[in-house]
Amino acid sequence: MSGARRAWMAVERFATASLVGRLAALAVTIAVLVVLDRALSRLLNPYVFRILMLCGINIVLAVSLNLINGFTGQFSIGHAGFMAIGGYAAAAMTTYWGPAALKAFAAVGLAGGIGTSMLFVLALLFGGLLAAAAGLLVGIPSLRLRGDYLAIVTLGFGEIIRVVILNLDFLGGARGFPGIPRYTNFFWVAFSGVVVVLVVRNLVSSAYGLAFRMVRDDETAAAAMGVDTTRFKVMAFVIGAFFAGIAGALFGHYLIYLHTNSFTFMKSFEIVIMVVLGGMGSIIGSVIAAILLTILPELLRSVQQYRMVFYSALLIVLMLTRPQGLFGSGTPFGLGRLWSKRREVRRAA
Amino acid sequence: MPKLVLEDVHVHYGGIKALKGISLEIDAGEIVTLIGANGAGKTTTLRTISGLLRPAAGRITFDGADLTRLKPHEIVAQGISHAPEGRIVFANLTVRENLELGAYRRRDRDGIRRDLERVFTLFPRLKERYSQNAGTLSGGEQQMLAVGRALMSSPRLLLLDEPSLGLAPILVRDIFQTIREINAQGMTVLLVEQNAHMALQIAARGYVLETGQVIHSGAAKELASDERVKKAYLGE
Amino acid sequence: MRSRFPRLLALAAFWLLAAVGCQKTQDAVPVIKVGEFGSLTGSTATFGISTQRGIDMAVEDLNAAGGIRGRKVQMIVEDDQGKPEEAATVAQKLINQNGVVAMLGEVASSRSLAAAPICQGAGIPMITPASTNPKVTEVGDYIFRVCFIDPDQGRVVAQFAFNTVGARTAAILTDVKNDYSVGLASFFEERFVQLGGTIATKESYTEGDIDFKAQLTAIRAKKPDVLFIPGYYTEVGLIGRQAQELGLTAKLLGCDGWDSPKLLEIAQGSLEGFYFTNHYSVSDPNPAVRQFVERYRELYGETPDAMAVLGYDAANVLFDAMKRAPSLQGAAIRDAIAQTKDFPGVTGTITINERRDAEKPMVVLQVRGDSLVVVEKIAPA
Amino acid sequence: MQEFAQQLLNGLSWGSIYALIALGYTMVYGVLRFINFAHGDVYMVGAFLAYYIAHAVGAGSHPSVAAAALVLLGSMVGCAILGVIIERAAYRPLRRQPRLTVLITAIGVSLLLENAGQLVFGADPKFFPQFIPGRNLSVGGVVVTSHQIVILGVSLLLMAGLHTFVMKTKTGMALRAVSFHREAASLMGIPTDRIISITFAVGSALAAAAGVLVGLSNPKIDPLMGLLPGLKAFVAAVLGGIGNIPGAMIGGLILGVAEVLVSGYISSTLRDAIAFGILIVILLTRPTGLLGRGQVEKV
Amino acid sequence: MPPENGVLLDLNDCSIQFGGLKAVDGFDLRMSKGELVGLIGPNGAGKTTVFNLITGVYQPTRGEMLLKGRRLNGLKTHRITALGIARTFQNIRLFSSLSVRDNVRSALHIHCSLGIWDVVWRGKRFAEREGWVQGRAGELLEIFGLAGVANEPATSLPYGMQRRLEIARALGTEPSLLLLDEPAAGMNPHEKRELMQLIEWVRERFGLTILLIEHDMSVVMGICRRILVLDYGVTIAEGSPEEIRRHPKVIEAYLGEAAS
Repeated sequence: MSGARRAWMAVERFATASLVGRLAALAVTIAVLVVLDRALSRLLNPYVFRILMLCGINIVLAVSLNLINGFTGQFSIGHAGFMAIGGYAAAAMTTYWGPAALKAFAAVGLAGGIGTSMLFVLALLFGGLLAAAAGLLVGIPSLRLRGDYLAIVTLGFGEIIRVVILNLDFLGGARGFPGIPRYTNFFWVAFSGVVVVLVVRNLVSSAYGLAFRMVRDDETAAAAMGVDTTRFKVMAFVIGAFFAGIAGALFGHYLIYLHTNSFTFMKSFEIVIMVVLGGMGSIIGSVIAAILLTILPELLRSVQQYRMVFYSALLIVLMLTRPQGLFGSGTPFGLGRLWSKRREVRRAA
Repeated sequence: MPKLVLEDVHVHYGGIKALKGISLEIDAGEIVTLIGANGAGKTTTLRTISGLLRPAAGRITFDGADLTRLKPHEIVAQGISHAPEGRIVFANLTVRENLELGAYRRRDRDGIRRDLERVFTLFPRLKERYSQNAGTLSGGEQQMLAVGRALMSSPRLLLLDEPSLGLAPILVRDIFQTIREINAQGMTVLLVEQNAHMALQIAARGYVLETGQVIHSGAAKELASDERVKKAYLGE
Repeated sequence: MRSRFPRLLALAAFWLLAAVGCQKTQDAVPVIKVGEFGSLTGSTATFGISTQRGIDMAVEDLNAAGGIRGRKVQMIVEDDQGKPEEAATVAQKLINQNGVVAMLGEVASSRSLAAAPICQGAGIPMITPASTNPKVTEVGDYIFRVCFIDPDQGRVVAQFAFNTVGARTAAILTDVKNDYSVGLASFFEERFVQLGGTIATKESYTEGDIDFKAQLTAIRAKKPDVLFIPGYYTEVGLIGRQAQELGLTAKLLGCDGWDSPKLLEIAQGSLEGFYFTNHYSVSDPNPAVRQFVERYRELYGETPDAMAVLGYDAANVLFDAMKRAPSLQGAAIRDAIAQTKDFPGVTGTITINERRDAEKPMVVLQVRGDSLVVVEKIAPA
Repeated sequence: MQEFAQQLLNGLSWGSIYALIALGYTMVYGVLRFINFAHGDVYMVGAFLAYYIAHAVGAGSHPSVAAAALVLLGSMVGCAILGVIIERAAYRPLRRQPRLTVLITAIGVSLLLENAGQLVFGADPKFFPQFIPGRNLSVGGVVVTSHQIVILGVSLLLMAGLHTFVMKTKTGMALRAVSFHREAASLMGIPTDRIISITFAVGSALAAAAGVLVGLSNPKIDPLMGLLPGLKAFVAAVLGGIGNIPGAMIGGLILGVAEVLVSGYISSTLRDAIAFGILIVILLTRPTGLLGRGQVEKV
Repeated sequence: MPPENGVLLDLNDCSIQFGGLKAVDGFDLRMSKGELVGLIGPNGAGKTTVFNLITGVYQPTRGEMLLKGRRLNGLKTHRITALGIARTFQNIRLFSSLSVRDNVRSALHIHCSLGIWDVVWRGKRFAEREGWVQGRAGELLEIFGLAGVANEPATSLPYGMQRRLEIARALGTEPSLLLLDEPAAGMNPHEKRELMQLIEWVRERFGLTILLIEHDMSVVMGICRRILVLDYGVTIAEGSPEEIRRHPKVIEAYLGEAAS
């Protein structure tokens, strides 16, 4: 374990040491992911592959929400709203401007795969940025509200976003938005997953980004340490929303059809459940919970109509037996807390 | 025969050991005081007696009955009443309702009326404010209400947590005078006070707590003249 | 000790389920697997359930008659909970996990639109019983439907309103979250205005609403000749009653979404004399219809609604094509479905046109007491 | 004017349903400080219980006041028991956990009730029997239905009853004490756990009543019917000042009227948005709600 | 009165009301550089409120607050911290989910002067600042004898150590003025003696000016040259420990009549 850890740290040091190292790391990551992309999409059963993709998208959602809920201690249950904005914005971009953009790219020699990749990157960023703008808007109430109140406001924002989209004709309204090009592949999902995990980790582990966790633990004390709590709360919302937007864009370009029914508050709940089940403030927890909760309903298909009953019952049982989530809180990366409760119990006895 | 007995009581809050083996005894009819700095475990001791906290180890008995596993409302039924720190009167209820709640477990209407009269004799101010919301009372009046309310359950042991907290000096004297009166009527009192001077003046015996342990105990007079106690808690 | 037991229990339950799920049944003659997905739970489950019942009956018929070239057909049904992304996932599962050779799709166009690209991509033909959005079959050459499409029905209702009812002003009450309703409303409006009528007001509601008094009060103030409600019976029944309570004078007009035995039960006489278009009439003396309705009542204790009939027809069109197809390869079945011509369905004679939509007659029904009476029959355009 | 009066009436009868549900939210929030997300589903169960009871006693075919009262009471009692069971099984073990944890559990309970409901009751909607005949009364062009009168009457009666219970009885007094400070209340000898159970019972019974009344006037019930009204009722509770009983009533009525006016005069697409719009505005300008009192945070 | 030019903190007629209650009324305080002033008074007298005013948690309803001549009124807490005021809290407010080391690092946040991009990108600038923070945190942990427990969760430390950590954390922001709110609460005499030495020592070593709220007379009297007594939001006495000990008002309001 420690050997692997040391090796990883060495790799990381190399990767961050210089621009060359960084580019090398990037190149290796891309190469690995491209190979995986080719291999997995061929080797895996398309159904299994689809679940894998959904896991990836859910990871992006859960980890980004964890920044808001877990690390910064804000309480948002409107993540599906940000996801919707990102999804629709990106879809509108590739659908309406895509052909023109591709032509323009081709004109400067960026034809084929490179052109579409460029377009998709732009669409992802566009979706992310619009969602981030909405995050800014939603983040502002967080300055005045906390806890349940903030939760219900974010939920309300999510619903309002849905109603607005429903009324926008160029986004298809109630009929949905069909005909989105299928740009999402394993590479983009995995890449986004890697990026969101790295970004959140880099943020919360640095002395500067410690501020997120300080705000969560004790806002007054954080301010007394010189943390601009306003800024960090809003920042958490903006960054969280940005990645939710990206997840939405990936989702839309995978399903190649968008409908507001995919972004109800039940979707938001699902993401919150992933974060809480994984453990607030645990990145690895969010990742594992996202995978678990994506696969679980699929496994439960064998019990047919009992499936959602099982799912909800299991959720309750899990919360009752492990209320702090699978990975507790506090350590963003460690697995150490997995069994902490049992140890504590033993010590107390 | 001693009324309340704590034997080697340990209490943990989360990971912190708040009480590390407190043992004390209170005899019927006496005032006993717990003194010590903030965080020494005085309030924790009271909260453990009244069942708000559960000891990790040790035993609490009252007139021979084991209290250790009882819930707060069951302990009230045993005859122990606790006026908590910070008063905590029900601000959204009237003075009358606050006092009635004090007698929540009782069914003897006549007895309740008698006790109400007794409280009004002790605190005439409360009678004047009978139908006001408790939240509109001044700090001193709220303290009176808290003590009066605690008396309404007709307890055999009264736990008082910092009754002088935040009160003007003149009111502090009044409160202590009242405690003395209540005691003179036969009530056993366990008093937690930061104002060690006053506490040791009215108490028969005292325990000095420090970081969750009893470090001194004895007659109040002796403690008041103890050099270490003087230095640490009496500002001399 | 206290915390461990429930966890173990959950774990045990989990593995048990997983084990059950992995079991496979094996028969001597391999069955032909056909997939079906629909909303068996969720807010539109009633339609999914009806469809499934209709399909079940068709499968029963087929297997009783010896199946397809001696092989029985097994339907594998998945619930999409009314979510588009779930529809896509279950379609993928049915194709790749269960190996279905063809698919019967969703009622709601939004779910069909989400799942259609997967069927198209995998080369598995899909027939949707009731998705009326024209975009559904535009997804690709493997996607078919056995119902008419929104523009046709919207136009028919508008013409009926203008010509037969003699309406000059109309109000529309749309279910905004329902693609079907929004689509019909816009085609109705287009045609009605084209004919020279005016739209007095457009109001809306949302699927699942139960109180429509606000909208109806607003409509009442405009005094339109007719009120067109392109919605599902679940809401229409309530709307009818509340309209009557409020003393609305406009004649109510509807579409195939109204068709359900429960409509009149909910409406409590409030829809008396009003009209809606449909695929068929329950009281049609045609023996095929009579037989279907009788059997359905016997099996499920109620009169079939439009979705049940369409499910039955969709399955039969598919099975007919499978029988005709030279093999059970996707492309073969696709070609066979595309060649469907004058297929005698319960909802009329079905011909699949070059847009892969069904061409078939439409009826206008009028509510008269406890029964629905055919007042007009419109042949395919 | 006539139209406006009609809309106002529509809004009031619709709002009193919200008010009844909101009361349960506000009471539970008062004693436990958490949003019982499953409350809307209790309302759903209430409607279904009434449906089955009504069929069992034949209230649909032979309408009578006695049968109607039986349906209402039966459903209220059933839901009171359900509420107590939910609290015992799912919330009580988590008393000392962060509120977020309890909230997630509440969402779990909500999902469980919805999914179990779809399994037990069937996923397709059921149609409530008419055990009170529908009659219309026209007052200057404003139509008043017998159902509206029943809704307004029963909910006013229940609210008055609740008010008396909370303000005049010993248990009500204990309830107020528990919601002010649970620990201090336990020091009075109040069995706080039992009071919390009673709160859940009463709140759930009111939700059941709302379910019955809704079924009566808008007779379509399905297992997901509690989802949105539940949320809206929470908004109503916040609007009135959460934890405040008269506030919940007023909040419910205001929300009902606002929704009806918005869908009547602007567009019903904005109906759901308006609820949340009001919520956001209220929370930002007056977070304690219309009747709530603020609490100063101690540093 | 200390000389005008050496004034670090200058509070003039500061008042604040909560509802109708005057929590602090007409509070004046001038502290010169390097001073260690004690603030005592009964519970609820308004001592902590004074701290909350200085640190911008509350805004005064009247009066002016100056640090090195710069107005503090209207500034938010984090700005005031940046200007050089740090505090500890009455009931220790460590970041409970952070380790001891991270609690110290949390105070160094203010010196990071990084943008979000630097942190995400982890470039040269980041490495440089983060390296500095690591070093500085290590130093502080070392100085305060916390190096051995650096990776423990902060709230698992014994009480006395938590207090020490809180002071170490406050010093991480590199203040010129340190506000200590009842640092000796919950300490045994031995720990108190250590604390007194620690306070004296950090004042020397970091060139600090300290304002101290304390209940424990032995501590206040032991280290403060000047003491203010607050009662009901009003300063009722000011002077040397000796003067305070004998001041009749103080005896009545606070020390108790038996002091005679």
